[in-house]
Amino acid sequence: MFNKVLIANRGEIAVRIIRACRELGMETVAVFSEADRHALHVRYADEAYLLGPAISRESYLRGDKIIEIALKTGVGGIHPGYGFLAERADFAQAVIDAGLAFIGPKPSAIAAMGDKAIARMTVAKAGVPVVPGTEGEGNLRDEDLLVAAQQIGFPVLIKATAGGGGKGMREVRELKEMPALLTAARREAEAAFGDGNVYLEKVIEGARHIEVQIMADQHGNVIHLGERECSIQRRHQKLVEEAPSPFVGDDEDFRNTLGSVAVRAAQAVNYVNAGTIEFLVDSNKNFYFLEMNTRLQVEHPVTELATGVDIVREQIRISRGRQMRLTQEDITMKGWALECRINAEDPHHGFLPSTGKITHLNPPTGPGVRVDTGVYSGFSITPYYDSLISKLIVWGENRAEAVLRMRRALEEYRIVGVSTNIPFHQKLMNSTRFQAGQFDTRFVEERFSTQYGEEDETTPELAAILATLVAHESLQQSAQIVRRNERDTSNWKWVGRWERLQR
Amino acid sequence: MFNKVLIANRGEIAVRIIRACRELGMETVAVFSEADRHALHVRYADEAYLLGPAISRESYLRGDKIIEIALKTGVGGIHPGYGFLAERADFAQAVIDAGLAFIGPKPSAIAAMGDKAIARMTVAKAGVPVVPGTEGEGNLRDEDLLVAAQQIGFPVLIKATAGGGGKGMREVRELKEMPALLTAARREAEAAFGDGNVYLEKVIEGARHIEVQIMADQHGNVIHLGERECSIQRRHQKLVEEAPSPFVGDDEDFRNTLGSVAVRAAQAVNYVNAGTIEFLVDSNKNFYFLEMNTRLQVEHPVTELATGVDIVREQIRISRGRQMRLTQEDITMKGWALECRINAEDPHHGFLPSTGKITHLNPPTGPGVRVDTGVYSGFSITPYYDSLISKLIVWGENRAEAVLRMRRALEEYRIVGVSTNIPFHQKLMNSTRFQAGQFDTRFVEERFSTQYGEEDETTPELAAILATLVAHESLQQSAQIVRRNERDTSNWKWVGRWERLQR
Amino acid sequence: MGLKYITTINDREYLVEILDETHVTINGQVHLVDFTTVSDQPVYSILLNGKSHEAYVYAEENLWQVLLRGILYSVKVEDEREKRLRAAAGGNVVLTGDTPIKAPMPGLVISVLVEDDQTVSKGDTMVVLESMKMQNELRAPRDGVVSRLGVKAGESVERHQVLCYVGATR
Amino acid sequence: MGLKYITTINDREYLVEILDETHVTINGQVHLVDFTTVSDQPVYSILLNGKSHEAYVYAEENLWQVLLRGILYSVKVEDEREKRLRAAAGGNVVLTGDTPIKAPMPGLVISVLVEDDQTVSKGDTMVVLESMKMQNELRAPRDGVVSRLGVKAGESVERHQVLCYVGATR
Repeated sequence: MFNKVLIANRGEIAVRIIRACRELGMETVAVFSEADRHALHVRYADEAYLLGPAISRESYLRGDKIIEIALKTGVGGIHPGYGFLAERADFAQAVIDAGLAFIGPKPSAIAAMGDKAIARMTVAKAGVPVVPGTEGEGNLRDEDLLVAAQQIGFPVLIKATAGGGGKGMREVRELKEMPALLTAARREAEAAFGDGNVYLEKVIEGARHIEVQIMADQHGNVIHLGERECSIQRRHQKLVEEAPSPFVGDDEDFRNTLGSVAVRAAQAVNYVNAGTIEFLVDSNKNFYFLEMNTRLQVEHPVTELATGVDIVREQIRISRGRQMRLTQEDITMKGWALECRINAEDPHHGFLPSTGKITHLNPPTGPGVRVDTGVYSGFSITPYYDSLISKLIVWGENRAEAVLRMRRALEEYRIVGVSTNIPFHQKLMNSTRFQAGQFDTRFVEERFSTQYGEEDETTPELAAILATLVAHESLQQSAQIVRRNERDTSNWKWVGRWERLQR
Repeated sequence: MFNKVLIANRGEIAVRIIRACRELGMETVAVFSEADRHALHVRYADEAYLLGPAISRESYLRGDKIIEIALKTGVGGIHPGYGFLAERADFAQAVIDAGLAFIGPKPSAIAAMGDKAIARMTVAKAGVPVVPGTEGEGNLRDEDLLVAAQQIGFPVLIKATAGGGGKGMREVRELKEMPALLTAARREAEAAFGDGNVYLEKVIEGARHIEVQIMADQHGNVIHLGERECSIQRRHQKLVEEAPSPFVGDDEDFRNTLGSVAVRAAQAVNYVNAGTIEFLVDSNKNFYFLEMNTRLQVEHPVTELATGVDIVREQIRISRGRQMRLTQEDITMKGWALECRINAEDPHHGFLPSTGKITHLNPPTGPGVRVDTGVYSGFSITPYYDSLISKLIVWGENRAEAVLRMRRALEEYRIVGVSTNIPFHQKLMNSTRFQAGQFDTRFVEERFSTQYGEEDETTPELAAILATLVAHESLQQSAQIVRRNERDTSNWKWVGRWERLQR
Repeated sequence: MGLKYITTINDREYLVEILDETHVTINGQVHLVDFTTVSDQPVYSILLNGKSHEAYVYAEENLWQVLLRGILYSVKVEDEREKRLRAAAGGNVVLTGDTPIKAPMPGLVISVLVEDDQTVSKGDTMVVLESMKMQNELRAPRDGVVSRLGVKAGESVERHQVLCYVGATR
Repeated sequence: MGLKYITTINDREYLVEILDETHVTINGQVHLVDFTTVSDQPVYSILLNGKSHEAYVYAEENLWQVLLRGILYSVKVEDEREKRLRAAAGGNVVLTGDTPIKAPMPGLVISVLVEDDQTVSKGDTMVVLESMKMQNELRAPRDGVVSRLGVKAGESVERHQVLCYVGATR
């Protein structure tokens, strides 16, 4: 059983994993790019080695180098975190071939779930409902798609096979508009990806994104840790997550159904370690398999706070061959956990990325507040990696208390030097629809305005006073500088005169 | 029922209470001294008012001014925190007379427990064991004390009636040395307090300080939240607290005995709100009432983390007249909580206070870590108030995990600009006796060395390299400054020459 | 006598007068103010008639940006004399000449789809930037001709850096 | 050729040579080093042969103080030339003259129990300081006469401020 782990990642998740190892009494090895010498994971690890230049493909994606460092430093396992190499079956295989433990699922499970068509087929075979559509049925012609659309039922979504990021995507509400939309979608997909192939997917109206955390050990035990809701998204990026789901609420039967279906999906690929089954759920509690993330999720802390299970520690135990200490009966959700992803982006300027040096940072602390972060005061945010700089997670006895606690924590959070989306979260926590749990995956984009107009009267007055006081102070200071310069100048003149007198 | 609270305190506890109010959706009013304009409690409260100069008696002890502000701002209750006015029955009475809620016990309970002799008598009458001794029996002559000592049994402690801080204190191990020690103790007490009266107290050998948190509402319900152990002390100052107590351990019977005795003590004075009964416990599990703290304790968070009860929130609910939602059956301790008090004092120079501006601060974060603090990067620590600047509290599934987590959190904690006792805590967490739970109230002073010698060989080498690199860098920089000055000088000369040429 | 400022938020004007260290008036109403900076940062703590508020205030593009409880206000502050001068000069300045295309975010130039002297139509994609795995397409704000193109693919750019200009057809 | 230093901790000497940006030797053994300051603070991160350590390093009373994993090391760093000069000058400096009584902590003077020209015995309490509710009695370090008493009750003092001197009986 190994006692030393290499963390093949950076940022908050690398710090998170280092902490788990340290709390298990295990040694840690960090790897870093040239842009990350000052990163927290380098500072907190027992050992740290340079991988290469800032660009990911020359550093954090260099699986070969990482395995080389792992062998040189004598670690027993590699934790990939999320992103980068986490869902690369070939990397997982290479780690195993090097005689090391890959702290994650088997390469075969990663591969099976990584190919969307195979994933859909596999889980469907295990009796798990999938979103109706033609994905994985090969490249169909327009005629076939028109027939298929009628079978699926409108509205349907046309999606690019090679796609992502909304490119080549069209929503079709009735048959007659479909031919034109197909042409447009294919043209856009061709332009964006050099591949004009498209597939159809049923539009789940008012869909909520609900996912189930599962854990499986090497001894055949598979359990689920309940659900998380992640419907608060912007451009398919999750922004806020919670456990339990306000939509599932007190419906324990539905919770158990989702949970056991998720366990079945995991079992279908002989899954080991932590994983997540994502579902789309419609307003009638019909649910459809979306995908499986064969790794630790960004939002795992909400499940940790709601269930009391330390998922990362469990991951390491499992990969050391231990039997899970927990059975399904031990898992209960208590209270409510919320997570806000704090991104270095400017909510007042189209959520564009923001980089620079953090000149001041004061994180919220106190009861029920957890901050997972990889940054600190004095650290520079570079444009090379993703914009997630911190996760603010709170726990409350119930959802209302969790929301109140999140509000006070957001208010306390001070980050100066880069823009963050904290103002977005503050506004969201104040929204009555969010507070009531009434939202779907389109809520942020369609119903949540980032225009700020509905504030009370006194706030603009206060802003006016503040701006005037700061402007006034700045004027006074520049006046002082001018005065000082005047004196300096006259001094200089005086010296000049004095020098002339000397000659 | 009121919705606005004035917090008559400063520092971490004021921030703690403001947070609780905010999480209940209540408004807060802070008060502050001239030294505290930049304090976190002023920044976090909804309103803040100046009390007066830095010295406590002209600011935080000005009960009259505080009540005046409370009335002016329309608050419904005043929370006194700990220290300052928290245990002043006259202040509590004045608050009530002003028509406001005092968020704490009734003045009569504060008064009863504030007078040690009355407190001992009251609880003894209720069947609670007290430390055998003559306190409260009036000023006895030497002859009477010699008789009493034999009844109590040696060793006994001679203590000054007017005393405190160890002045006029003598330990007597046998009768024959007692007369001389009595004379010495009286002389020292006379010199220190102008009062030569002394009393006797049985020495509890190998005593551990174990206290029980109790909560009582206005409807006659009294419960306890289990025990805390606070045996890690230095000069009667608690430094580390934990819940549960490693000494009580799995002995549920003993836990329940302590708990029900504590409840009885509270009932003896018709106690309402949160309070703590302190016991000395000897190695045979004999326990003796020490005193009751009729207020919130510094170390309340360990009980919060072990029981899941938010004590401050409960305090406010109780003072609003609500019935407690918890019964004794609802209270169970889960896992283990540890607290380290982070003081601005220098463990390498006799634990003397340290003041100054915090130039950099990076608190530990992540799973299972809570920081309660009133300071931040850029804040100045002044000499006017006590040295507690932060409480680092961790939770673990068991004591060993909590200790490991505390170690990693202490390692992460960076405070630059003032000295802190973090190094003391780091050393303590590494001590095998502490890890094994083998300590009593004299452990730190008698058995715990702050001399650092037993480290491995490589650490001094590393220190040597670090110091040399920093010294080298600093030499290089001063050399550069010299070079730059040289150039500046020659520039200046050159300009001079140029000016001459112009003439 | 205090200093008078005309402060504008969303076309609404406030007359703010700074009476002394602890008093200001806004539209004639007097307020008690205790104002200080926090940690030597552009973070300000204000006690306004006892109410405690905190804001991040910084200058950007001739305006003061006030981030207050999650809301960003762009505020123009002018002293009376300035305001009179501006009024005398009359109206807004009409934009003329070439339009600079500025990077809206720091990042890497992924591709440059135009070259100098090329004619573009409003909405044409000119440059693609990437930062933090997010791509951003910069489009022509008007019809015109590209000039002074200063970047190529693979380069890094700062926020607000001018990448090229689009001017009137020559 | 690198720069050589003689570095002393608790009377133990280490010969440290700085070879280049990434290599040092200590007592002849070569180490790979990656050394940097954190947040522009006297906090240093070092990767020594890959092992990551962090320390707070600052100068105090002609020594370098290194706070490393909770342990404080007082370190003397001399370059070879300095060391030779010191050796040539020979031995330690013998303390002569009046002994300054310095405040061991910042705080308020609670009481001053001596006056100028008063004779004190070693161990006599001279001044009582208070800081953070903790009182500290400053005692005479030797027999002698008090001179240049510079504080009175109620005043604030800084750490290391000289409060008075104790000198040979005149």
